[in-house]
Amino acid sequence: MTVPDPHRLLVPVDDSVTVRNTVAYAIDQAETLRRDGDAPVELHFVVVPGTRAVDPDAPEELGAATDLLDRVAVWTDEDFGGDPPEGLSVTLEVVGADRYLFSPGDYADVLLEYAADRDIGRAILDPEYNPGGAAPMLRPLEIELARNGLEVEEAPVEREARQTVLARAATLPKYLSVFAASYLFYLLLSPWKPLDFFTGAITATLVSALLAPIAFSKQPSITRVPVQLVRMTIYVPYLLWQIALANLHIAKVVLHPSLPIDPTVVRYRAAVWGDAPVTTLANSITLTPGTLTISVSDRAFNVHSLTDNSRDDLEAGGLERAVRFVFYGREAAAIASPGERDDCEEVTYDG
Amino acid sequence: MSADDQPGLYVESTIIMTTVRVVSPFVLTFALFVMFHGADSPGGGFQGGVIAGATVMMLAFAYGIETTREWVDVRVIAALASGGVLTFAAIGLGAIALGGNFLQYNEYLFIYEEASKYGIELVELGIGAIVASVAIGLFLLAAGYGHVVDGEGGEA
Amino acid sequence: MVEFETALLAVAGAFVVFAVVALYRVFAGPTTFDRIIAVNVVGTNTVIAIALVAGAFDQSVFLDIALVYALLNFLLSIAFSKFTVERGGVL
Amino acid sequence: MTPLEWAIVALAAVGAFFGGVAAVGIVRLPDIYTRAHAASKSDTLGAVLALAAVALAIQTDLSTIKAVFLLLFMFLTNPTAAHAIARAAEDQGIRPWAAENREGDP
Repeated sequence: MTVPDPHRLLVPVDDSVTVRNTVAYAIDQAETLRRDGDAPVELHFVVVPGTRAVDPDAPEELGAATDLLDRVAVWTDEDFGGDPPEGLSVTLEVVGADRYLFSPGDYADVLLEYAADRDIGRAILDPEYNPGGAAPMLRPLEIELARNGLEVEEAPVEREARQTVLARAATLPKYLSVFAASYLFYLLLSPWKPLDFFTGAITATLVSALLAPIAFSKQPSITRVPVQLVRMTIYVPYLLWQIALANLHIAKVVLHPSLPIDPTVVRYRAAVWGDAPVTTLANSITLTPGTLTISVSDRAFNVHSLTDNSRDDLEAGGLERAVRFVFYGREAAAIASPGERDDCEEVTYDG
Repeated sequence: MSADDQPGLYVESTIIMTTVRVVSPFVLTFALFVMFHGADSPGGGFQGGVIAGATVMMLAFAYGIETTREWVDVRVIAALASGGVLTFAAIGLGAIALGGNFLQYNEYLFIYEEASKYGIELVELGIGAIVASVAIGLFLLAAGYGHVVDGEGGEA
Repeated sequence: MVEFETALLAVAGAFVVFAVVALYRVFAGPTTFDRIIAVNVVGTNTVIAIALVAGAFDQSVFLDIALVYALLNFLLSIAFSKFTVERGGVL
Repeated sequence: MTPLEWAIVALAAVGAFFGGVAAVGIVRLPDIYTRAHAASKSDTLGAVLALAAVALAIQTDLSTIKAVFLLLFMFLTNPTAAHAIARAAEDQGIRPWAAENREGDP
């Protein structure tokens, strides 16, 4: 066995959200190496297919692997602006398809074998690399690879996260309402000794000073909030009734011997706006018949429904109407149902 | 680097944020309640401090670590921790100054008939401040592993 | 009077049994998400069991513990959703 | 037993039933999203009923309020927790189980 060559790069790829950036980074690194030194640079993109590659559905797994490599090939063409330059070669390969892989150690073995065969001295890892699916892979894999003399590097690709403002401008109504809520809560908890009124005041002051800028997204309005609270008390019994129905439904489905479920995901554009209504509606949906809010972006809810008739309930829009009633009043409740508005569509996950 | 398409943008969940926003004032109130009622219920400074720390962690998980780091000033954390130690030391050593043992609360009885109780509460509050600030500090430190720490937060 | 408290304790015991049943999912997985949702159920059942014991023995201090446990349970879930989603990102 | 105590025991028993449904659902249902249904709905109702029983049962002055707070807290946070986990699963690209692959999955 010859000495591992740091001019030969191993890049295990997987269908992750950062794979494109990792490929770009690896190509960037290879380019730098080629320009700086005179040694030929080799870039190896390898796919390790999932654990069931020798199973009956192996063709599918291998198909996904070669698909990914095709995409990587397109990306390399893109980044090099055509074929790779002189002195730099790109290899695309599927490895380890002939065996069962369970632990990160197994993946490391496959990669190390490949690296040893070709005298590869350096590996670039995608921070989101996780071909096994469930178990966290990256850290153990890094350690395994490094222990066997490979120079390991994590591609510095960060997943961008849109941050939300935490503290907003705090105003007197905000401070007062947080103070009042906190003080009331404290007194309800405490045994009403004289000291409690004093410590409660300290507590409420501290809490409102710290959290008043956070607790509200909008300015609380003296006139609107009580009305909404009253409407909320009308809404709660309705919601409880729906929850009771939901649970009988779930109990029937879950305890039925044949488990009659037909889950689908529905993308549902609800006619509610603002944090509080959206959250109320989303959690209400989660609590009621056979539906579960998976994600919310802008106004679109991704709702997972367990059975057919729960989907119909969602389209009938009873809950949405109720939430609109709570937050916007009675006139707002009387709008077309999501089914009539054509605001529900089934999400299909293709292959 | 020529990657045009960024990895899927991660947006914090409205649902989680709103729930945390509504719940957090009550949780912090409860934390302080536990701190003040250490003498006659399970709880006290340590538990209350941990719950207070958990409030900040909850905000961090809902709104993102970086946002919370900006909100929580390192100096506030440092002030809380040292203030807690100072309170604890002052009450404890004050008793010695009055001729008793360390933290012997009944030495304070001459001030006010329930002074020993207030002494205990103050000490609990001090312990709570220490625990909360250490919990938050450790959390932010652990969450920031691998990030460049900018500014001069080192002396905290 | 004795009967009623025993009944509450029995229900608490039932919730503990359900928690143990849910532990099967923690063990079996297959994904981390399945485990966490099962841990969440175990936590909820624990909170209920503590509360029921508090009701049976008329010990309000147990309710404080249940409250803290419920808080930690919630914290676990949202912390987990963060930790898996943002590898290479904010955490 | 007094009628009140009967009511308490009945509430707790129905709560236990739904707690049991949640546990069975967690074990029987095929994928993370369907399991989240069981965890969010049945367990929340089980918790609410059982805690309502506790609120009625407990005698000490203000402890009833504490139990009610616990109930509200669970009511608010349980669906959010289920949402958080389901959202993380979706973000990580876990596909929902569909009725077509009933044979293939355990």
